[in-house]
Amino acid sequence: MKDKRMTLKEAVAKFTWDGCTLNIGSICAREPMAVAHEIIRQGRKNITFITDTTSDPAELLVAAGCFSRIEAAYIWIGVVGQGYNIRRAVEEGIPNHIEIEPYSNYTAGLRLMAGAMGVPFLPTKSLLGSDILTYNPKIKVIDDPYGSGPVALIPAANPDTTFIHVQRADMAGNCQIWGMLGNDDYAARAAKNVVITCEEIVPTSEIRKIPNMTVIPEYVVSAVVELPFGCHPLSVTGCYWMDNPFRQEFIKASRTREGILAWMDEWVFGVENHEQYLDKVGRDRLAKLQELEQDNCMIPEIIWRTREGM
Amino acid sequence: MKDKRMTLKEAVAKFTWDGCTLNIGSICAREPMAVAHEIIRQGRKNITFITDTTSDPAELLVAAGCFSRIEAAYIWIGVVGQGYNIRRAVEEGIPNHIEIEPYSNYTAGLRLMAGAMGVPFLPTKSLLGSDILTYNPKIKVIDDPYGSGPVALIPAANPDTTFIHVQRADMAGNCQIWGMLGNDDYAARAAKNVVITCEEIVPTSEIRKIPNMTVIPEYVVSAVVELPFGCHPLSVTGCYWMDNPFRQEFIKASRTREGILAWMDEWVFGVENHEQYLDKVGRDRLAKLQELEQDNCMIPEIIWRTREGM
Amino acid sequence: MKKYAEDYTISEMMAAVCSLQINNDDVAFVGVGIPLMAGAVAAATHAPDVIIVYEGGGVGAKSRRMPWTISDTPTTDNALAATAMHRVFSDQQRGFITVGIIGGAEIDKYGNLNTTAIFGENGSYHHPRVRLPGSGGANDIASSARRTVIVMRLEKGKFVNKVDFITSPGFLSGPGAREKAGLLGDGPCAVVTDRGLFKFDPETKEMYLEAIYPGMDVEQIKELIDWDLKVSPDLYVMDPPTEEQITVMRTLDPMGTVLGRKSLRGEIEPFDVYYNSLKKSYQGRAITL
Amino acid sequence: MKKYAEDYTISEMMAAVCSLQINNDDVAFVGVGIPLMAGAVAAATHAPDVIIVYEGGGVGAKSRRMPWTISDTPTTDNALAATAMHRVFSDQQRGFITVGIIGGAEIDKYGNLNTTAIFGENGSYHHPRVRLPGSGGANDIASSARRTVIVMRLEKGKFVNKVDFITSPGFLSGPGAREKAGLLGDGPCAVVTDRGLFKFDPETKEMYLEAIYPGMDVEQIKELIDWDLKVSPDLYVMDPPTEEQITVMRTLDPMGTVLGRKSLRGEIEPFDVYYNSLKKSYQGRAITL
Repeated sequence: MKDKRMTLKEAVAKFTWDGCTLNIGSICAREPMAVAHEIIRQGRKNITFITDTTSDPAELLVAAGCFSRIEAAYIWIGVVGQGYNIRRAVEEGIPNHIEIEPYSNYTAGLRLMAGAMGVPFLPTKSLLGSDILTYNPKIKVIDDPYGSGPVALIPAANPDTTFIHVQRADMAGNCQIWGMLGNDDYAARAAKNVVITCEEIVPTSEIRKIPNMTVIPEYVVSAVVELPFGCHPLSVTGCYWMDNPFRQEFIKASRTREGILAWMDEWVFGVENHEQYLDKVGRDRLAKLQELEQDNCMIPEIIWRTREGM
Repeated sequence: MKDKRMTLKEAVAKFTWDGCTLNIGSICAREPMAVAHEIIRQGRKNITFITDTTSDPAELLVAAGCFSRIEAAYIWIGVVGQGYNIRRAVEEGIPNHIEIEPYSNYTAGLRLMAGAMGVPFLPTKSLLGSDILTYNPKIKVIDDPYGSGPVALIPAANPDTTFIHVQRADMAGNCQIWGMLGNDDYAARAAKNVVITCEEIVPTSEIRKIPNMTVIPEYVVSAVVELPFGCHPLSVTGCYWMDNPFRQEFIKASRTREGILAWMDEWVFGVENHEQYLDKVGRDRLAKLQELEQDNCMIPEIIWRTREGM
Repeated sequence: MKKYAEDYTISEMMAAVCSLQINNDDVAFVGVGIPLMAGAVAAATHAPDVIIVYEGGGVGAKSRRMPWTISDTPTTDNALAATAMHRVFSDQQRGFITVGIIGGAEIDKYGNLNTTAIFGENGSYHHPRVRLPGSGGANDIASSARRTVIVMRLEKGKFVNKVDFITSPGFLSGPGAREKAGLLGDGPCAVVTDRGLFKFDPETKEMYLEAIYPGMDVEQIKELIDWDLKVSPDLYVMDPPTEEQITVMRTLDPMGTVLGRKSLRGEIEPFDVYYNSLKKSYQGRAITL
Repeated sequence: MKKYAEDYTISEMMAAVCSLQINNDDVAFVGVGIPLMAGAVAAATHAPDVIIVYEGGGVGAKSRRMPWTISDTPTTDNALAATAMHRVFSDQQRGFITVGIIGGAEIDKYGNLNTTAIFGENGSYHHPRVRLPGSGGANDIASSARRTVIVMRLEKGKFVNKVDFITSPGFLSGPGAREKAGLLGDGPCAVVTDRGLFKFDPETKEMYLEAIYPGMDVEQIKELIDWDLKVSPDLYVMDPPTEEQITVMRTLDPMGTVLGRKSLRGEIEPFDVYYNSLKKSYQGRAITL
């Protein structure tokens, strides 16, 4: 079995580059903020970001000037406020203008699904009659040869790299995910390089106890990074709940360009790595977030057995 | 929560009819032989059978003259012998000629997937250059508008009814499946009526312990039938292993038309229902099959917990 | 007998009205904000059997806590299923989702919604005056859910003759246009605002005023709308939220996170207040599985 | 040093030769019969890291028992993943499956396989002389696996100039034809028979004899083949199975279920013999997870 473990710094250095196409998996839960921090620390530019719906990590990467183009359905901060950074980029070109190729959540998923299935496109009855078609020239509407009328063809996407955060993986990259999956099953298979970040690396024997929970098999995975609390201030099912006061500070800072630059100086450039970031957030605070999640949901224990006790 | 429980007799009476299009889920493991027996006892005719790969149940339904047409990738008895009944029907018209519309396993799955997704077709690079295209006029080959060359379009299938056997379901039809899934996730969503047969009906609270294991949600399910050992002589992951000596007898009987008629008289018409069939097989024998499976695999216990012990 | 609340916010009234658009036998897709709350209230009051589906892949969760988005961790607490985003949208395209509830920023009389960008006078899609979040799943819901309910505030300049960008299709250009475009769902059936409830004429597909909230005025409403609004001959004044509905909302959302009681005022709660408030709200709400 | 077996069947030889077509870094799709055994032997001997994928959805199982089909319960014992059939075939179409191993009933010199029907003299697809099982997943494997290995017995009338029905594409009509048809995989790389091993000329795409089994005769082989068979100038005699390979096969398949030692003779084992034989084989094989 291959050992694909590396540090986040190594994985970002190896699997991202200026001008690459990038996906970061999941939405709100399991969206790895730590990955955004490291990409910013490594100063990547001109990235095309391919996703469905995205929240805090994308806002920060936009503010840092890493993106030149976003192909997505929804770019915003949910729950606690709005997307000041994406607004500033699109409306005022600060720090740089970003072109947005519009999709819906389903069709953003379908392009990853097509990419994952090895087909050039997938058909849908979404988008018909809308202006998403007007401003997305890639999507063709054809007359269904089977007679159902117009059908939109969503072309495949195969991003250079995707980062997907999961609860647990083994060192070869077999990943088990609890809670909603977003489009991660297909996002992993669509990308040319797949970096798994996870709360915990477990022995393969743990994975084998419940193979139906494996969403991503090792044969699609390039690297595995153990990254506990890698989604703070966002949440991970069964692990920790959202840190909304932290997010509110982030959004408050985002209201002005000066504010977000100062915020990045403190929280991104002011620390060397994720460990230092967590120390700065405070281990007590992280423990309380863990408690808030686990008051409601913990990853269950799987008692695997046979009659012979194999 | 809706109570969709009924007996197998009621479910077959309500959800099958002469001339219907029928699917029976899974392959070899979780292929519900008891459903075939009841359809035969109720004397259904002229059924179009839609599947991917099928084994013993289809052989028996062919022998009983229930089918007039099969749309499938593979119709045979695996492991222990060959498909004498399907051969007799196609080669000699005994008991009736059956027309077979050819597919491959993947494309048989894609038509159910298209049906399940509510789209008229799905594209693939399978089948190109083969005679499956020659003898399946439904499949159109188009030139990919995105430039990848020829692509085969597999039109959607929406069978009138599917029967899917699972390890456990609640009374509303939320189904959890262990082991390989075949195409059952999409087969359930493609069909107009879905009858779940299961080893055990469990309280919904059991389902809620591990929602990621739910393959089929209640909103696609029409009826739920508790049917322990419903796949004998085939296997169910974590429940019981194959009864190959029984299958060998079945195949031996299938070598001649007289043989299989006598076999049906004994094993299908000679019992009134599945309970009587199981008594006739022998409870000791069933317990041993259970043991053979569970020496290797049992459905794990899920210890669900929270810090607060909710 | 129903007891009506006396102290309630307009957001709570909107959530209450919206919740009543959900029936007990619905399979409901709910979007962020008031729709999320409407789903939670419906499930906790008049529609205990409703199956709430969240875009991230959560189906039929039963939680002591309120989802704040369509994909956070409560969306799968004790759920019937936890699956993928593409899966629940495929299920919708197949027809299994009976109602979808979505928000909007700009709407026209045919119920076409814009949540992508307000172009402004010399603006364009790529250089708009105001960039908005985009579709999210709203386009898919508006395209394929059997019926859709729209929730938005009635402000001047938002109920317009022509939206800058049709993010989510209503009846497009009028009768027959959805069918011609190839859309699967039946389109919008109601618009829940902060002043009244709107419905759509079955013949002309035009939005009309069906009912107003207590204390609201029809003429004021008409002034806020760019087109010549038709009013139902049977216009009525709606009931306020019930005490039960308000209790559910405030238990589930003690800090006003979803309905915006605090975030609108820009207050940041200290972490310990946040932690204690959530701990307390969990204790106050037992779930029977 | 390798110890070669002295007592082995020709099916065991075929399984051994076939297993050597699988490399340690392969992700391998194996079909029913000898391919199943070849996968199991490879994993237990020279290719411990190979990931065997079964069509039903099992990935990387580690079991004390032998799968008898591509979808029975051992295919997911202690597996790395247990998923859907469409999922593993999509993974193959995406290029993740490096080798596929399939059987056939009729083959031509370009490696096109027929497992659908032998038409016979006045027969046709709908009224054939012999109906066969059909493609199963073989067409998909032959279309999209990066390379394919074919396993079939060399009998007169089976290695033909033109197959009645191309179930699974080889090189179709010759050089360039797969690319023109739009197929993704590179096509067949070897044919394992009961007399020798065949490969395909990289230029002409024609099947040629690469090696023969101990005691086999080239002229006899040529007589069984309808076209003018080319023979490698470097033709060699292959080694018999090793003792290790044979031990693995007989432990995993004590009743000869997969390799047909008994079913070919039409014997039916009494249930208690079956039960005891399986119990014993489980005890004889400990798995380290």
